[in-house]
Amino acid sequence: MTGLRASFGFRRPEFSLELDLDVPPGGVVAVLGPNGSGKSTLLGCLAGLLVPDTGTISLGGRVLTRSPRTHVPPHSRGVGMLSQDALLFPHLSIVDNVAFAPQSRGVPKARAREVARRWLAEVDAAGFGDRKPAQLSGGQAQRVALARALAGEPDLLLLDEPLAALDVDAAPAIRALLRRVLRSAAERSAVEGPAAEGSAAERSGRACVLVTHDPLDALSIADRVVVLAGGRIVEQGPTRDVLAAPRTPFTASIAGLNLVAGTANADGVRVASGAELAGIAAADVVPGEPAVAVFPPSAVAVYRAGTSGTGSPRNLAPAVVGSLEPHGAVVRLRASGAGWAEGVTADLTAAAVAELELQPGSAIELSVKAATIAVHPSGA
Amino acid sequence: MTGLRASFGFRRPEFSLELDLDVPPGGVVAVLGPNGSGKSTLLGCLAGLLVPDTGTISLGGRVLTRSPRTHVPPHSRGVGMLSQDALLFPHLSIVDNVAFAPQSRGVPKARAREVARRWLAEVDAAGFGDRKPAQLSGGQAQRVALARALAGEPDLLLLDEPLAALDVDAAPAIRALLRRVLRSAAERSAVEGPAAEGSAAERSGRACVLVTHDPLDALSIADRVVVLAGGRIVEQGPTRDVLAAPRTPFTASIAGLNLVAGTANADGVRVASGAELAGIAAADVVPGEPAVAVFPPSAVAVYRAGTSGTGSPRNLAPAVVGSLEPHGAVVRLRASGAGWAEGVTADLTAAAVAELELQPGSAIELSVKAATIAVHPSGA
Amino acid sequence: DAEGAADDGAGAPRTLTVFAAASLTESFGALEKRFEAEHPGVDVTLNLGASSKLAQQIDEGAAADVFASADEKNMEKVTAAGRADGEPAVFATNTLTIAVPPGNPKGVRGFADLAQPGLTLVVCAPQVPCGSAAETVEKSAGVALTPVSEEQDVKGVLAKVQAGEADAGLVYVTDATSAAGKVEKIDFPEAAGAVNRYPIAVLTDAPQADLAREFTEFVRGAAGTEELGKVGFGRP
Amino acid sequence: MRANGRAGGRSPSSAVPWVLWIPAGLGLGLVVLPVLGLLVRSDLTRFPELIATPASLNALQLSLTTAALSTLFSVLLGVPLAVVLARSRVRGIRLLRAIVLLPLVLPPVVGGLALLYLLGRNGFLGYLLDVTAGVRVPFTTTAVVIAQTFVAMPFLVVSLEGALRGAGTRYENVAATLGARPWTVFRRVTLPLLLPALGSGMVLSFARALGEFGATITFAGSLEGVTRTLPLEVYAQSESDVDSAVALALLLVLVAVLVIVVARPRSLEGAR
Amino acid sequence: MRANGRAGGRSPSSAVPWVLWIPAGLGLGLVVLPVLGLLVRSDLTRFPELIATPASLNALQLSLTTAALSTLFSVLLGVPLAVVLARSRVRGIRLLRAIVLLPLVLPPVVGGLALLYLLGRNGFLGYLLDVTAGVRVPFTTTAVVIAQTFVAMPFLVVSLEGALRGAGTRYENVAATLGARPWTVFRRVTLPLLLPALGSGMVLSFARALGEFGATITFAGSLEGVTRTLPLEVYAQSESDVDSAVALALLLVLVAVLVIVVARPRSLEGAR
Ligand SMILES: Nc1ncnc2c1ncn2[C@@H]1O[C@H](COP(=O)(O)OP(=O)(O)OP(=O)(O)O)[C@@H](O)[C@H]1O
Ligand SMILES: Nc1ncnc2c1ncn2[C@@H]1O[C@H](COP(=O)(O)OP(=O)(O)OP(=O)(O)O)[C@@H](O)[C@H]1O
Ligand SMILES: [Mg+2]
Ligand SMILES: [Mg+2]
Repeated sequence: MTGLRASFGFRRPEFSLELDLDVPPGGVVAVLGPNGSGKSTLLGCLAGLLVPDTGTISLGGRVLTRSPRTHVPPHSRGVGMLSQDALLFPHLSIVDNVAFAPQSRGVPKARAREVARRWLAEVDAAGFGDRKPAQLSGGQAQRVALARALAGEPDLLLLDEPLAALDVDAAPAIRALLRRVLRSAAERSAVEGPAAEGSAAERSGRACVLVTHDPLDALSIADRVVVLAGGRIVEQGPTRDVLAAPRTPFTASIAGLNLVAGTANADGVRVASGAELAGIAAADVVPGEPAVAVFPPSAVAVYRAGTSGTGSPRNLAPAVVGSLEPHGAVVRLRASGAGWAEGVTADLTAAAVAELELQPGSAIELSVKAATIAVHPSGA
Repeated sequence: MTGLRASFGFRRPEFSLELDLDVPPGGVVAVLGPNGSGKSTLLGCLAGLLVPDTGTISLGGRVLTRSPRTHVPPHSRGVGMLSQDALLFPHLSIVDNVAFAPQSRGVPKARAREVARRWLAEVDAAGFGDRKPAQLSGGQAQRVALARALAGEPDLLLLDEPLAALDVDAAPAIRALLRRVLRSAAERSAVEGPAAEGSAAERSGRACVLVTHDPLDALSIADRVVVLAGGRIVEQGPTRDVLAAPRTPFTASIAGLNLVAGTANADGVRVASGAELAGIAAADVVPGEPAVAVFPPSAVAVYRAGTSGTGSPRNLAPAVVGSLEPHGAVVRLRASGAGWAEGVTADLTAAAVAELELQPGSAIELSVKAATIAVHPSGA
Repeated sequence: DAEGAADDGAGAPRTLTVFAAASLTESFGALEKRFEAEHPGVDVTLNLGASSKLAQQIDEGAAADVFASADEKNMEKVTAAGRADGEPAVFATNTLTIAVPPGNPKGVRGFADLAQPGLTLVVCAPQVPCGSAAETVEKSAGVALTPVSEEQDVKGVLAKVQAGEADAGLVYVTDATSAAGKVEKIDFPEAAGAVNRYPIAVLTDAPQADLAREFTEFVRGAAGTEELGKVGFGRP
Repeated sequence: MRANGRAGGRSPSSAVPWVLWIPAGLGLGLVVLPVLGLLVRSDLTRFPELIATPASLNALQLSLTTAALSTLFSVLLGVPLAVVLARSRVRGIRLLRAIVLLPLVLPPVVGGLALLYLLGRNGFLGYLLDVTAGVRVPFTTTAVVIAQTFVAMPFLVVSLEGALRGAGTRYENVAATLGARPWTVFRRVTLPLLLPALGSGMVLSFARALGEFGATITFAGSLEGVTRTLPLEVYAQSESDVDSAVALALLLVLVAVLVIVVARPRSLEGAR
Repeated sequence: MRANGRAGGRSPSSAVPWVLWIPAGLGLGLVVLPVLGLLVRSDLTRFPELIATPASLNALQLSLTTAALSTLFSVLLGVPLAVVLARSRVRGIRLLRAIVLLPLVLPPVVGGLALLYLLGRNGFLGYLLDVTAGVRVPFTTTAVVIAQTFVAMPFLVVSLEGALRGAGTRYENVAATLGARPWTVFRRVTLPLLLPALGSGMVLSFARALGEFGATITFAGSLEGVTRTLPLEVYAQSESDVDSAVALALLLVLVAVLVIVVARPRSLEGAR
């Protein structure tokens, strides 16, 4: 088995998608990207609902699409998809919705219903089996749709924001379920120990492409991350690496980190305006080449303008408070200013905000210790 | 103006909703609650799409519903709603979708389109004006639907998970927009200073009920929080108070805090199994009455079983690693065990997890300093 | 009332409305043209349909001038309702004939042959004139017919013979004449026992009573004889 | 759909703009008043006697049987045809769509003639049937069913096709990604979602078949108990006795409405 | 809906199960073969001469005008009626729904009779009109339009009602929460979303009106240039010459299909 290999182009009047994507059997790739970056379009092409204009898609060595001639229809691809809308069949009961996939594979009705009830129990929707989809709440419908997609036990599972409408209690449970179902047996045993039990399908090593806006999903379910922007892959790699050392502002804001792009110099990064930001350069940084400086909001100290003194932090910049937003236990301040200070975020305690009497518009100074700044070569 | 006063009951065969809810003019109430707790049903009743079986709903002193006779139809309630599905009119262009509400109020077409384009720009969807809804991505459609609901400039705005499908860059921007639009002029000027500019409608002090699963939305947009469970209000109050001192496990898990329920005693809380958890009791805790102990995951230290020693932390309990999940920069460990340790979460660094060689199933000991534990009287 | 109101002498167009049985379509069409040629400024409008329907329409107050019926029964309905001005006059007769497909595949020679087994026969329903005539002949000739279809009108019978679907059909001479070349006509003596008579009458409410009388005379006169004779009608 | 009828417990009566009641009332009047007029004019006391003749009852029974059969055939042939026309992307499908409209517009008598030319003894299909199987179609009850199907099926096809286009293909796409073959998709998704439209379409084609006159008499003839359906009987009666014709017609209407109202399953009402 | 036609650039040809092609082909054959047979049997070279008579052209023009008018009236009265029937929760609406089916089943001749009984000089509405306004309806072009509307409107109503029930009310609810009054909702949401079904319904009622014979000849008579529409002309022609009747019928069919295919706006195709 070679898993999924996709390399294709798909064009719309104002949008084009062009990418190379490999997912090994048992691998889970998270696709991140801003709204409209082409994530759903990608899934549509993989599922066979859209026909790429160029390129090839193959799964387990079998060619699914080779433009312009070969196009295996969706139902014989072995690809299952959970789309962004739940789209439960309105005329079937919940249990029959979920039993639809096994029945389509030829499982007899009674047996398929059994399977369906098991999946419903997995997503904590066992109680709704006999209702019609119109009688469910948004989150309940979402869970049922996920159960339906999983019950298909496809070789390649495509999930488009499976956790978007779920409540905070349900989300971790579903996340755990996905992890259990998706991770290959080999990998799972290392994490969960020999106690882990799973059906044959769970051990089959199916590949999965997971679209999400939540870095937590990516971190906890996926092995690899692909970041799309404008229909192109702008970043990819093992999940932790990408989120720890993001090279695009989008990935950085997903990971909650600050990211300042510029040109590498001996000491760190020089941004377009000429300002410099000192940091610790990674081994592969070449002075003169594009590079990014990455640092967490918690590493950014804030002073009222003119009160920063001269201490150990080497990076200092004047700025203005742009916005203040509660962020968990802390308050996240977004600065606007010149040079590298533009758009930098800092996490402060509420007490600090009160003490410094910070308000949007307040003049401040940002200070970041160079030791907390990592400099990476930048992709673009 | 008296804002929204609602006190009604709505029954379905297997579900009933029964609540009292007041929202002052300019007030924003966040409604939290598990899937299926009745949040959308509540909005439906307020919007006039569902007819309560008992009770009264009034807005600005005007009776909207007094069961069983009075029922002001949705279109003359002055209530606008963004439902969980975007439901953009498929036959209208994006700009006409947004212009629909002003046009319904009698604004001439050209002017309504202008208004629409302004709102589209606000939600960063200005570029799509001439497309049809079928040509948008999920998140784009969601933003347009929000713009459409806002363009109606209703006296009472009902938003059902307005940010669910948005990407990480868009969400803070939209959150800021909502804050700007929703907060009353008085309150806003205190936060954003005199520089804040806003249209007449923005200053009008409209009331808003916001359904969300994200505590960040609640914290950053709402003044008050209402927590629904099974169709009843189980908790309510000013947002920060509720999230800082949650009294139900659901609210606690929203806020990311640990919550242990039991009976108050002199020193803290005694749980059902007899185990005790020492903490700092709030003034209104009565020994012998139900109480909850609340503490953040970061306050929980983890040791391999038998290695905890005897230091200052007074609360110690044996447990087993249930799950390990990356959670932002840290790893969140969920313990299973007896007494108060059951279900408690602890945030650890990845380094600590590696060093302690923690895996699901590893035997551990949890330790929590009593000083970090707050004890509140519990609602139920 | 706009219908035929003469405002300035002979030049003004006048409309004469004639309700005529459908079987008169061809002959009355020709008569219409000739009458119009002789009466400049007169427009004859034909309303063609089943006699029963026309009688009904007259009964419901249709503003017609002349009614030419294909049978006396329907004319009686009109006279009984007091809608006819004076006694109706019979202006044409019609008799039954046998129509067979070209070449007469079943070799039909007379009425009795219609009862032969294996012959597909089509007749009119007893409710319509050609059907009641057929019934009369059947009784008087003592032959029991077993048609596969009792059609609503002669055209139905003719269509099936023409299509070769029926081996024989009982139709009127006039119909067989107008379909000459597509069907063959086999006259039989028993037909004389059931002659169908076409009466014509001016109606009481006729907007153009004078013109109507002129038209009836025209139909009963030489022109009528000529045109009606062309398609096979007999004279009373 | 989940959001389709969010209405759970009680939902408010959907607001029909009151201005619409005016044209709606006029439309209803156009339909009801003539029928009322008919009732007023007819001598209701004579009804039983007029109706309970063997000829009428025969005709009624024949009409119901043949109309039911031709509705069945319309469904069996028309549903697939509608699906193909609405969903297939084969070249020339637009032309086919126009062709299906033909029998809608063809005067029924000419339609009957066309059938006669095709299936009659001298027609090319009829000749084949006669020679190979000894089957002759005209003047049989089969001919009635064929004639009725010919005129009624297009009503079903056109109304279904409209519904199919309006519904879009998203549920069908979902079913395909769940591994359902086209046939399964058709049977378990397309068809059930089409039920309300199928209900309307069946009513239309049943009604059209039941009222069919011209094509039937031209192609099948009119023989009591074999091919003389109720409309043919009504027509024949109207030659001699208008009152009994009207009585018969009202009987037809009554029976038809009963059949439609009673037999129409709830599932076809769209009240999901 | 957003997800309605996710297909953007190219989407694969929707999979029609191949088994469906068999009944679909049969259905198409049932429709096409008879018409082909008709074409084969008729002498095409004589067509122009047969058709280009003043009588035929008059009839054609009259047919197109009256059918267009009655389609218009069917829409004006039938759309509101369908909306009221599908959306209103007034008691007794089920009965009204059954009543609308009446003209569908009434043999057209009896329908014509009913109209005559109502609007004729002796009918209660006809008498009123005659006495108060001096208007006599029967035997006028107006009568043709009324007869055609009477038989054609129910087709529109039934097919629209099915579509309305299938579509549900969620977009209408959204519009209401945006402050749109019922009339605005109807005009800007209900109606546009109904367009594909309205397209089918209009085709059906136009076709039915164009082919209408029985009710017209009974109620309006058959006066050349005034009430003799093409089907009536076909009937009249068939008295003397079946061939020219067939030619005329084919003309009718051709014109109708052209009108329907050409005039049917894209917006009614459901290709949103
Ligand atoms: N049917 C369509 N026709 C034309 N353009 C479309 C269509 N569907 C989507 N688009 C456009 O294509 C681009 C990619 O859309 P896609 O749905 O793949 O985005 P996405 O990454 O899934 O976004 P989201 O996070 O909002 O769901 C967007 O710019 C969108 O506007
Ligand atoms: N139309 C309906 N008929 C019957 N029950 C319904 C209907 N709609 C919702 N329910 C049930 O009513 C309860 C409340 O549903 P509601 O949609 O208000 O939940 P919610 O709080 O909005 O949930 P979510 O967060 O999943 O959107 C649920 O248990 C749901 O299953
Ligand atoms: Mg998407
Ligand atoms: Mg909800």
